Amino acid sequence: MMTNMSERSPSQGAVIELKDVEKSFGATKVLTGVNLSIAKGETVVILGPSGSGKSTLLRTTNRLEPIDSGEIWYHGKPIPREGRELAAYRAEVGMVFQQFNLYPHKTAVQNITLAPVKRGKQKPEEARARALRLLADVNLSEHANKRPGALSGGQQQRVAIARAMAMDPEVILFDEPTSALDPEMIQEVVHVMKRLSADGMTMAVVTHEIGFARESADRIVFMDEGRIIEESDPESFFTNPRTERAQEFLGKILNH
Amino acid sequence: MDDLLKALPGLLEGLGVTLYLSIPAFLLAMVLGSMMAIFRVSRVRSLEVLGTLYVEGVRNSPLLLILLLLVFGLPDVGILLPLELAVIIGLGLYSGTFVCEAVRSGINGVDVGMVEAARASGLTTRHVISEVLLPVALRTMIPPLATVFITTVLSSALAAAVGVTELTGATRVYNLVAAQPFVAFGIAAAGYLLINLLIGWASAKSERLLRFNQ
Amino acid sequence: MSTSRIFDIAGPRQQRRVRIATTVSLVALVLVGLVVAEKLYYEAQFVSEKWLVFYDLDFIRFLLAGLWVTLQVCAVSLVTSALFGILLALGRLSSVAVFRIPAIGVIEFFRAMPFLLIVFAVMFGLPSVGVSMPAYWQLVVAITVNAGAMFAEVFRAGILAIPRGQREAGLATGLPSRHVFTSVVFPQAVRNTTPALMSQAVRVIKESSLGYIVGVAELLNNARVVSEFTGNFIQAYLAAGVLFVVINTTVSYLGARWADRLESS
Amino acid sequence: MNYSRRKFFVTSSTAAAAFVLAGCRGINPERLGGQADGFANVDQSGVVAQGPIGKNLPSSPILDEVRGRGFLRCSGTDTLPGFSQTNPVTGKLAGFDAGMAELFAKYLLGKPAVNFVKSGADTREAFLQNRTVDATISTYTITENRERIVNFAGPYLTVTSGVAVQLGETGIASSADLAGREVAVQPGAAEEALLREVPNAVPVRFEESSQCFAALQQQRVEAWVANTAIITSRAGTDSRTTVTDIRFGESPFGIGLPKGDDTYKTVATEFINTIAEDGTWQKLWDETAGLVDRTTNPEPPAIPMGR
Repeated sequence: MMTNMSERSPSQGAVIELKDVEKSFGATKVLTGVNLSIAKGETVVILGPSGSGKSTLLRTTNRLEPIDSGEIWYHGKPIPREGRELAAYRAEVGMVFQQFNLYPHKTAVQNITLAPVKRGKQKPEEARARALRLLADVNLSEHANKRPGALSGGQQQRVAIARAMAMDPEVILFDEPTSALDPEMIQEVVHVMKRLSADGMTMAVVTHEIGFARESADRIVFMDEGRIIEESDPESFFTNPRTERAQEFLGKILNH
Repeated sequence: MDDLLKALPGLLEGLGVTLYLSIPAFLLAMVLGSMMAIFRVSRVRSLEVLGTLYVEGVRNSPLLLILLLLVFGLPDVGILLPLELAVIIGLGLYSGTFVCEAVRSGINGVDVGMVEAARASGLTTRHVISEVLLPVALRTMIPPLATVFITTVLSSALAAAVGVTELTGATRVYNLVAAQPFVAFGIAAAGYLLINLLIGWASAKSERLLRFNQ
Repeated sequence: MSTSRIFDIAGPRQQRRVRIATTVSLVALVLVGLVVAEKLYYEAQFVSEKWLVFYDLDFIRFLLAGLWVTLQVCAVSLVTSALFGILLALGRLSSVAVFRIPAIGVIEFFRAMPFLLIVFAVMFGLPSVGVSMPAYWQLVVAITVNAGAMFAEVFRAGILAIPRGQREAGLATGLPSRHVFTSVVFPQAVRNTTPALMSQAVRVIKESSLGYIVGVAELLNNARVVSEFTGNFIQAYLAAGVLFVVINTTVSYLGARWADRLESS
Repeated sequence: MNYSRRKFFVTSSTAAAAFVLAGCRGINPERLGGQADGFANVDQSGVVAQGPIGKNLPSSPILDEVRGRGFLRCSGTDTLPGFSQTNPVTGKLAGFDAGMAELFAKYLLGKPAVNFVKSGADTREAFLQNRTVDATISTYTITENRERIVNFAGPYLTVTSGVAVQLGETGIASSADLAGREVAVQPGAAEEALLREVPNAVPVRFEESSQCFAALQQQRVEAWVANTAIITSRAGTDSRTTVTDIRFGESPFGIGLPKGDDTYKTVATEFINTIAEDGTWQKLWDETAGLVDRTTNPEPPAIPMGR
């Protein structure tokens, strides 16, 4: 169990590290004493029943939700709380959402180039060329100039992944990237994620895609009621879960 | 036919005055309403309260009362505005509350997830607002703002009650002289319908031009 | 609530900035208030007899009598315009062109007319073609045609918002189509549209102020009588303004409460 | 930040300056006082209580209808000081025209039962023509055009129009000087009188005499034309305006009656002559319009029978 970890100092090589993170929405406690560290190149899959705090965990990592107490470190330093520093941090931590959240008034390419250009990281032509390469990587070259409204869910999510990649992030956070997709589109997205993982991208993924977790995860983190209650490699987690809650959860998910 | 010809010059002049009042009033309302909407989402408590007081106070008062205060009340504290200007300011103040609500609900109606995605991608607040929030919100604001414009034109009729002879006032004057209610009110109705249709058409057109899915 | 999700939660620097902006704007507001007060003082608007409409019982009673008439006009007009609005809405939703087309015409026409023009038409137009009525009814008729057209659109939206399934479920249980409408669709539509109707009520209350022009002894009219009598425009109209704002914010508040209750139930 | 600080500085120094100035100027004494005192004394009820009751009145369609109904429907205005103004303290209509209406009702019915209907200049004829009212007593000028569509009894009072201007105005010495100038008027008798006298004056119409007066005070217009009683009541007591000596356009006010019932008109004429002869008319003037306009002393009317 994850007790008595609070005295631990920033681990060597950890990209992101959460320490004793607590978070409540009103009277509801959503994160309790969460400790987690993600190493460079690692793919961490976070599993757990709905309402267990997985999404909130990701969102606090990007400071879309501020935390009540505890600390979040990025490369051994606390993450910034506001302003340009926060924006700069977020540029290094990509995020992909369940609802894709593309900008409806911009084309696929413009969605991808907006942040790099506005952050002054890339020149417009340069950004566009790179965006086209990224779109080719996710098999969407012919849709480059379409707006999100003209794309299917699977295509939108792949654009969203390309958008996250455009900033050359250190880490990408995936918040249930396939939950809003029709079944036939899930694989095209999972395929892209698997490739990213294989290429050595550091990833934290909240998902119910057991196939992806088995094949690509370096580590499984299991959450329940706002706590991390189990942390192990995929092989042992799926064949031999230690906690009752995890067994229950896997029973439900695998029989389904 | 003869009646019509006699009625037209005065009524057309009235129509001109109606536009002369309502167009600047709408522009003023846009500026004032947007400013107050920003106040109301600014998180600066005192400005929020100011915005709320403005909207609740002005929106809940009859426009006629506001015009009476501006036209006949203000001079009592030493501020004398030309009649038309006082009406334009009153109309702008009044319509500004509706602009404020349209802008506010336009902003609040923006998909939160999209704004979060923009923030998460490393854009600064300024760019989130200028590149994502406003462009999307503005599109949803076009129809309600067009409605506010139409309301402004219709409300400008109350200028007739404080001494400015615009279209409605001209209609009354003509009917007083000629006692031809069908001619007088018919022409006025046609004038207002025309303005309505024009604004509605412009709104639909611009909305179509800015539609997302093409 | 939603605005706080649009922008980042303020960090300490942002919070400090907000505090400074609050202080600066408060000081600015207070100073503006003082300048206004100075102006009023210089123009001798603070002399107590100018404000007697705020404290002299006779004047207060006279204004409250006006308020009472305002409320009466509104109550009557709300009923008549609701009836007229339902009629128009049903006409517009009807599949029979003979009902639908005139209803659309009437709704769109009156929505496009300034309220004062309607008042003038009822006041000056109708009498010269032989139709005249007491001022009270002139006002009610003008409000009814104007607000009725607005109500019609509210009702129509309310009826269209009822999920198809509701109607189909009603028909499936064997109710005749007419009964499905009266006992399934219509009650829900009324319930759903109540908040929108409350904001229309505010509109009606404001429109009733044109009793000033028609000569109905409602609130604004009585404020005018007071201002004529005393020569104090600002104070008389401010007093009426306060009463209008109190009444209208109360109605809006009740409407919002109702909407919340509908949402949570 | 920088901007806010500068704004703060500018605002605060403006306010401070304003206070220093205020200290030097003190209260502007000219703005003190109201007109309420003068208007509050206008009350015709004493006169009406002693008013005459018509004897042996004949029968006619309208007279029978009024008797059957038990009250007189009479149109007028409610904001004309001295003539017909609602007193917010008592809630009652007070003034010369209001008193005339009550006296007329008492003459016809034995009691001053009047149902007041507000009408504007635009609607007076219509109200009489379609019988919304039985009579109009509302500074209603008798003109030939109107006599074609309504009956008039009277004149019961003849006034002249006066001109009020801002204090110090020297360019307006005769009515001809109003040509091309913006002149505040109320639609109706005053506007008609002005345009008869000076066809190319520019009328700026306001609903109320107080608004005309305010427009003059506030220099929105260069002059205000209305009957002398009204002009004097407001502009005569104000320190920023003055009533000129210009008089023009006799306006004979009559009781407007529906066309077609000449017996009714005869009774109304007899009524006017009766109150003129028994002194009621003079008392009514003294208790109402005479209180707000002490400069005019109109003669009681004597209407030749058959007019």
